Amino acid sequence: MTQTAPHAPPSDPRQALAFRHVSKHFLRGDGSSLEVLRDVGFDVPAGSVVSILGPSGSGKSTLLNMAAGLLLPDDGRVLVLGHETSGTVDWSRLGYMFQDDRLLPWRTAVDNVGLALETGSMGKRERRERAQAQLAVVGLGEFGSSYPHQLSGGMRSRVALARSLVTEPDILLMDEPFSRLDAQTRTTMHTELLRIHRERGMSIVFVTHDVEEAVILADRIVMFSPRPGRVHTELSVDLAHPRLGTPEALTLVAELRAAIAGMSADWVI
Amino acid sequence: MTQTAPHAPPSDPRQALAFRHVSKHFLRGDGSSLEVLRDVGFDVPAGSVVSILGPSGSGKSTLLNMAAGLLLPDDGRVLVLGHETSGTVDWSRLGYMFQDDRLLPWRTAVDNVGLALETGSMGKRERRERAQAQLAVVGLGEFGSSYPHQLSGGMRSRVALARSLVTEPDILLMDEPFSRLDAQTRTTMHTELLRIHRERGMSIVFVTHDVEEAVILADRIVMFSPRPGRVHTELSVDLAHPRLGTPEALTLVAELRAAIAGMSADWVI
Amino acid sequence: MRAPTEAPKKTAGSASLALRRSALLVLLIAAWWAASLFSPPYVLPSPVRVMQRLVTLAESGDLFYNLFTTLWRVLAGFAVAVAIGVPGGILLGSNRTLGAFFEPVLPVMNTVSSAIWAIFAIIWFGLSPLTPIFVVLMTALPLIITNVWQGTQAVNADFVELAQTLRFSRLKTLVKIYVPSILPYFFSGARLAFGFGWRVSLVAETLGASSGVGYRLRQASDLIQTDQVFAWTIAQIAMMVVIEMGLLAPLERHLFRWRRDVRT
Amino acid sequence: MRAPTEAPKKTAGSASLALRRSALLVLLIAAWWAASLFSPPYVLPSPVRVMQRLVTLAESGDLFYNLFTTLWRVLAGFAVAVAIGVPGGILLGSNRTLGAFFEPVLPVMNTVSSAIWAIFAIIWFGLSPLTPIFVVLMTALPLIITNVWQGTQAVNADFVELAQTLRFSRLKTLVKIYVPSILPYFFSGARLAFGFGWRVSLVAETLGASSGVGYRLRQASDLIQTDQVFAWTIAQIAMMVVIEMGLLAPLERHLFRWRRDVRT
Amino acid sequence: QEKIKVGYWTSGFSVGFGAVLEAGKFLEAQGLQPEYIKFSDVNGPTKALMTNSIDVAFGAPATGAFTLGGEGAPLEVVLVTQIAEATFVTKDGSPVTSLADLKGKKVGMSPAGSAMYAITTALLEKNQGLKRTDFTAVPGNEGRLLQFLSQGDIDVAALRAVTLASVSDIKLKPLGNVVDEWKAMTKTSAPPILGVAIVHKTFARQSPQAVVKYVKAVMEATKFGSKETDKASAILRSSANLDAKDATAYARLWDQFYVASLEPADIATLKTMAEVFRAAGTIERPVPDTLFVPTYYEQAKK
Ligand SMILES: Nc1ncnc2c1ncn2[C@@H]1O[C@H](COP(=O)(O)OP(=O)(O)OP(=O)(O)O)[C@@H](O)[C@H]1O
Ligand SMILES: Nc1ncnc2c1ncn2[C@@H]1O[C@H](COP(=O)(O)OP(=O)(O)OP(=O)(O)O)[C@@H](O)[C@H]1O
Ligand SMILES: [Mg+2]
Ligand SMILES: [Mg+2]
Repeated sequence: MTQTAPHAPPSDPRQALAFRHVSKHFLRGDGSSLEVLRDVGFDVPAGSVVSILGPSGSGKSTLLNMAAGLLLPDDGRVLVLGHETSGTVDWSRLGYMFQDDRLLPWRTAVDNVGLALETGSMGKRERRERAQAQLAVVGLGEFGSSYPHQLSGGMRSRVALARSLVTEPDILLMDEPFSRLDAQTRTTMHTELLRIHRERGMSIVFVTHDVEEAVILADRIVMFSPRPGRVHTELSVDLAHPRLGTPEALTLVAELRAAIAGMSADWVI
Repeated sequence: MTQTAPHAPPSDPRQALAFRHVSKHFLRGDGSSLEVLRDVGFDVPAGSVVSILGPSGSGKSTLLNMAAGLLLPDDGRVLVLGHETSGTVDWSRLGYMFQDDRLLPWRTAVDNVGLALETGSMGKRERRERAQAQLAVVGLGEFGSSYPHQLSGGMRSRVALARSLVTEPDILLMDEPFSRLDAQTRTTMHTELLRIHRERGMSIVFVTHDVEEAVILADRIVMFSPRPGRVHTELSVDLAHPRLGTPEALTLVAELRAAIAGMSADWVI
Repeated sequence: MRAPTEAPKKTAGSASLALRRSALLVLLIAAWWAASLFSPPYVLPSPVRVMQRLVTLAESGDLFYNLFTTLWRVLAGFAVAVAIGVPGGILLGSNRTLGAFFEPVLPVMNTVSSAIWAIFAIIWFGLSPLTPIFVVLMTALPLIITNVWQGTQAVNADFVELAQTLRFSRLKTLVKIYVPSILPYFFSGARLAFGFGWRVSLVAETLGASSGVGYRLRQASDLIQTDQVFAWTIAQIAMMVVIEMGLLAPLERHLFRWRRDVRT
Repeated sequence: MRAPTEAPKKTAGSASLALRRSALLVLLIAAWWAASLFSPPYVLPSPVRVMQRLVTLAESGDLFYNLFTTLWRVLAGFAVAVAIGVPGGILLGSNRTLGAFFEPVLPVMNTVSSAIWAIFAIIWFGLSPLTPIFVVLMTALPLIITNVWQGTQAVNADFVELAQTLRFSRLKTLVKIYVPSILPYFFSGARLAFGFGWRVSLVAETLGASSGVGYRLRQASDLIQTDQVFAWTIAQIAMMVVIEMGLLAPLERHLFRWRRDVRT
Repeated sequence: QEKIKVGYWTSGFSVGFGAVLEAGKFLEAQGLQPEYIKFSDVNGPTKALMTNSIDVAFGAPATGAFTLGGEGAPLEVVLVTQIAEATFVTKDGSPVTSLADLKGKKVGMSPAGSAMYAITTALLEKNQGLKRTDFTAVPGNEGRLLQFLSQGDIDVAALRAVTLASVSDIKLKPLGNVVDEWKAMTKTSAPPILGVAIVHKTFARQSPQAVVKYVKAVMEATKFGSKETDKASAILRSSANLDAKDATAYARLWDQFYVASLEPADIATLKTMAEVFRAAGTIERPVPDTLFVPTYYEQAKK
């Protein structure tokens, strides 16, 4: 474990997010301690798309929770735009799509999306319009007035996606955003996300289990080892978009799959 | 729509499940009617593994809910072991893994698994032991005493998987059972599921978005068209296990992917 | 062919419901009437006699004047209790330090009988209309606080986290997450608070008030005018049923329309 | 370096809590004492005088005899109310037809003042110990039914479906899904029912009983023996706080240990 | 015109008198400008006086006045207004034939602690030799006691004359009368006292003349009630919310429970009662003689 200098200056603000020697323990149900993250460190340069790959339970969601300021590391530092999350951070520029959808059951789809806009002073009508437009982007234009229990699993996660996009955040944290979508819908969503990224240039961190998805979307891929989560491999993807189906992308996917399979010796589930 | 004979005899009991001209409507949030399933028909032969592929919102979960007796079709018949679900069915032989995990938040992981055994007269200690053993099978042996909120997303879906397996059902309905798992864990789960299937010979219906998964596991693949869900393609997979990485399997996956991409003209999300 | 499972079958159902309810009512009145034949009128007056008394009271204007006087007092106390109890309960439930600190205060408030509050009220407010209002307040408050507090503790932590990531202020989190979540708790609390508030306002009206249902009931009871006691009781009950069926139940149905039905 | 966020900081926290509570208590007593200096003893007796009275009552055995007499009556009525109210509330909440039918009955029960129940109790049970028990029952019952009913309606339909696919019997679904879900509702109901039950048992004890706290309180109040009124009130409150802190709060902490903390 | 805040209990033994006083405008006739504050708790007026919320009260239970007097509260008893009357009755055909038979029986009476309870138990002990433990005292208000009697829950009840007059469907047998027994016990002709008129000292200091006028008005109203039975009955019907039958009965029995005097004999009775109460533990402190102030009565009598 490293000691951080007591008066460390705010680090490079060109990094949208930075994890420095992050460690985290939890208590298990029986009271024993569980080491979840060990000395994790990597950067998310501003405007880049970083994908996190890693086995179930390796602390990926925990890491995103830290970036969102919901958890503090036991040890190490988490920096958002150069400021430590325990200090003053301009959180308003951050959007978080949780692993579960967290739709409020008492609000319709459009009102669930609109919820994210209720922080500011935007008028009710404009909120509704924007939420409705965002719903249309994720292909749910006709389901604005449905309650969550009237939607299918994939539809619910798209509502959550819309909610995280509607605020136009500068940093977008996404925890397995497309895992409940079929291939076709997923491809459409990828295209939409890349379009929005081109337009707005926000930084994106997303957790996925789909190597292909990581290759198609990410500028950089961080691979975690099993619990306690550590950075196992970090690589850049310097391919031109669109990558879907290109030979380079296919090769990279195959390489990564092989790498993961190779890791399986130390893969403990 | 077809008229079913008023006194139709129980159909072929060699079919674990049979869907005959099934249609279903729901009311949307704004009160308008939504056609979800239109004249769906296919069989699940006893002992076979059938995979359902289909776009988000095409009624796959609705279909499983009907098979589990939670919903009745508007029109058509759903037969479990030859008996209509609206009549007398031996439900005790059926296990259902929902799309969401539905873990009771007030029970630990092991007690959530044990819940499924509380229907019968099994003693408390034996229930616990079986539940614990089943948890170990899904790789969560150490997390028996954790509450659901102390588990990661992938771990929660594995607890739900264990709950659906622990009763040793004859018919197993699984709604995207592995979508929240990483590639490695998923492969392990596939192997386990195939082993159990070899041992017990139960019939399995599972919904997935992962074409590769369908090819690796299924004897038969049913592809749905977008809402209103209809059977678009039905095909048998006559490859020997294990299929992971075999050239035949890879070819089939590629073919299916192409087929889905080709369908995209009428794919409405 | 079956109708869509979700289609409303309301009209048929509610007609038969009304029928069954009227049947119950008729049955009850018949039982009462039969019982009254075997009891002296100062123990159990006959329904006819009570009806006559009710008509007399209505004609003299006494009935509505006293009912509304009491209703007004109850509503005033109830409103203050809601205004204090809802934010208070949420605060106690969402702030662990405060909650732990005030934990033992609630049973105290719960125990202190309304008669004692009435005495305090007289000392503090003298013989002003504040006295019965205060007594209603002190009865309704623990009901609302207890339920809201408990409801707040049952709020889904996931949703609170969501609000945090949306950078909601505390107030906004309360309004958008806590309030909708505790609504069912609030409803039982409010329903109880209103009922109990009504009851204690009757007690409070025996102190310093010279109008209101409580005052008249006590008087009738002390004078062994059993038919008047019954008449006032029935008038009250009718009013409560009207409030429940005409206001609370429809309001609840509207507010909880998002709920998925459990079919059993 | 920070300690693991989940580590319990109980010992330090609860010590300072006890300290703060004692501080509050001392403050309250000081305020009372100060106020008593400016009021005649028959309006506000000093804490010392009330303490002396409490000691006298305890020495004569009166204190515990009457406290336990009342406690026993309340517990009996409360137990019956739970035995009827919990299954009743669940039934009404989970069966839509029954629920709709009985919807208007509850506000009626809520409105009928305990004094009226007392009259009925006396007619039915005469001078038996059943009379105060019945009055407590009729007060506690609507509290428990209302809360349990509301709680039942808030049960997650997903879990009920899960129980259906596991082929649970109705009873099993009630026990394994409904009961744990309505537990927080039940707790506020039970807490209130106990408090209010206590209060009305005091009222009931002024009718036909010749022991119990209510009887003694009424007597003291009729004679304007303010110090006795205070002494009995304080004894009651102390008992309630002991029950709350010694029984209910720990029980709740145990039953709801599965809850995820919301950090605010 | 002087303002005066008058409190009374609009029920039980003071409702009839209050109605007559109010409707007959007796205070106005004395040149006072009254504001009536009504209580439906018997001790309501006393408690209100205690906090100086009202100036004067009538029909206040003597016991409460004694307790407060013992505590040194600034109150003055200026008139005796109600007689503690009650008749012991049993159901016709009961084996109980006289008060001496009460041994081991259930006797319904006012709750322990009340003035009536202290008086009746004292009487039973002194005149019949019945100790407190020789019978079971069952507390309850009059309606309840009547019901217990008809249900057979109790053997004997001490009931007021008005209550007895309103009962038609159960046959009751009188066993003895509290007023007579009291007179026999004290060997005087003064009846026991239930209610008194009290004033707050502050008010009495400020305007002693108003107190005199108040006492005078109460005396006048008492006289009116006993003489003009029909008019009183009409007032009771219209203002006190009584049935025609009850109102007539009430008015006819007026003299049996309403008085207005503070003669030396009355003061002596009050003092005797205070001693009886203290012996019974009903009150704890000695009652100072200064609590009883007959000067206003003396002036009003003139
Ligand atoms: N609040 C908590 N209390 C105790 N343990 C926790 C808590 N949250 C997470 N954990 C544990 O931390 C570990 C990592 O959890 P996390 O949710 O970060 O995993 P993950 O990498 O997101 O996995 P998945 O891919 O399955 O979602 C898990 O073993 C989990 O049991
Ligand atoms: N209870 C309901 N009320 C109204 N509409 C419903 C209800 N349940 C499902 N639907 C609708 O039915 C359609 C099909 O839902 P279903 O859950 O079966 O889809 P699915 O194929 O499982 O999709 P996914 O892959 O996203 O889970 C959706 O459009 C959904 O909105
Ligand atoms: Mg996760
Ligand atoms: Mg689905």
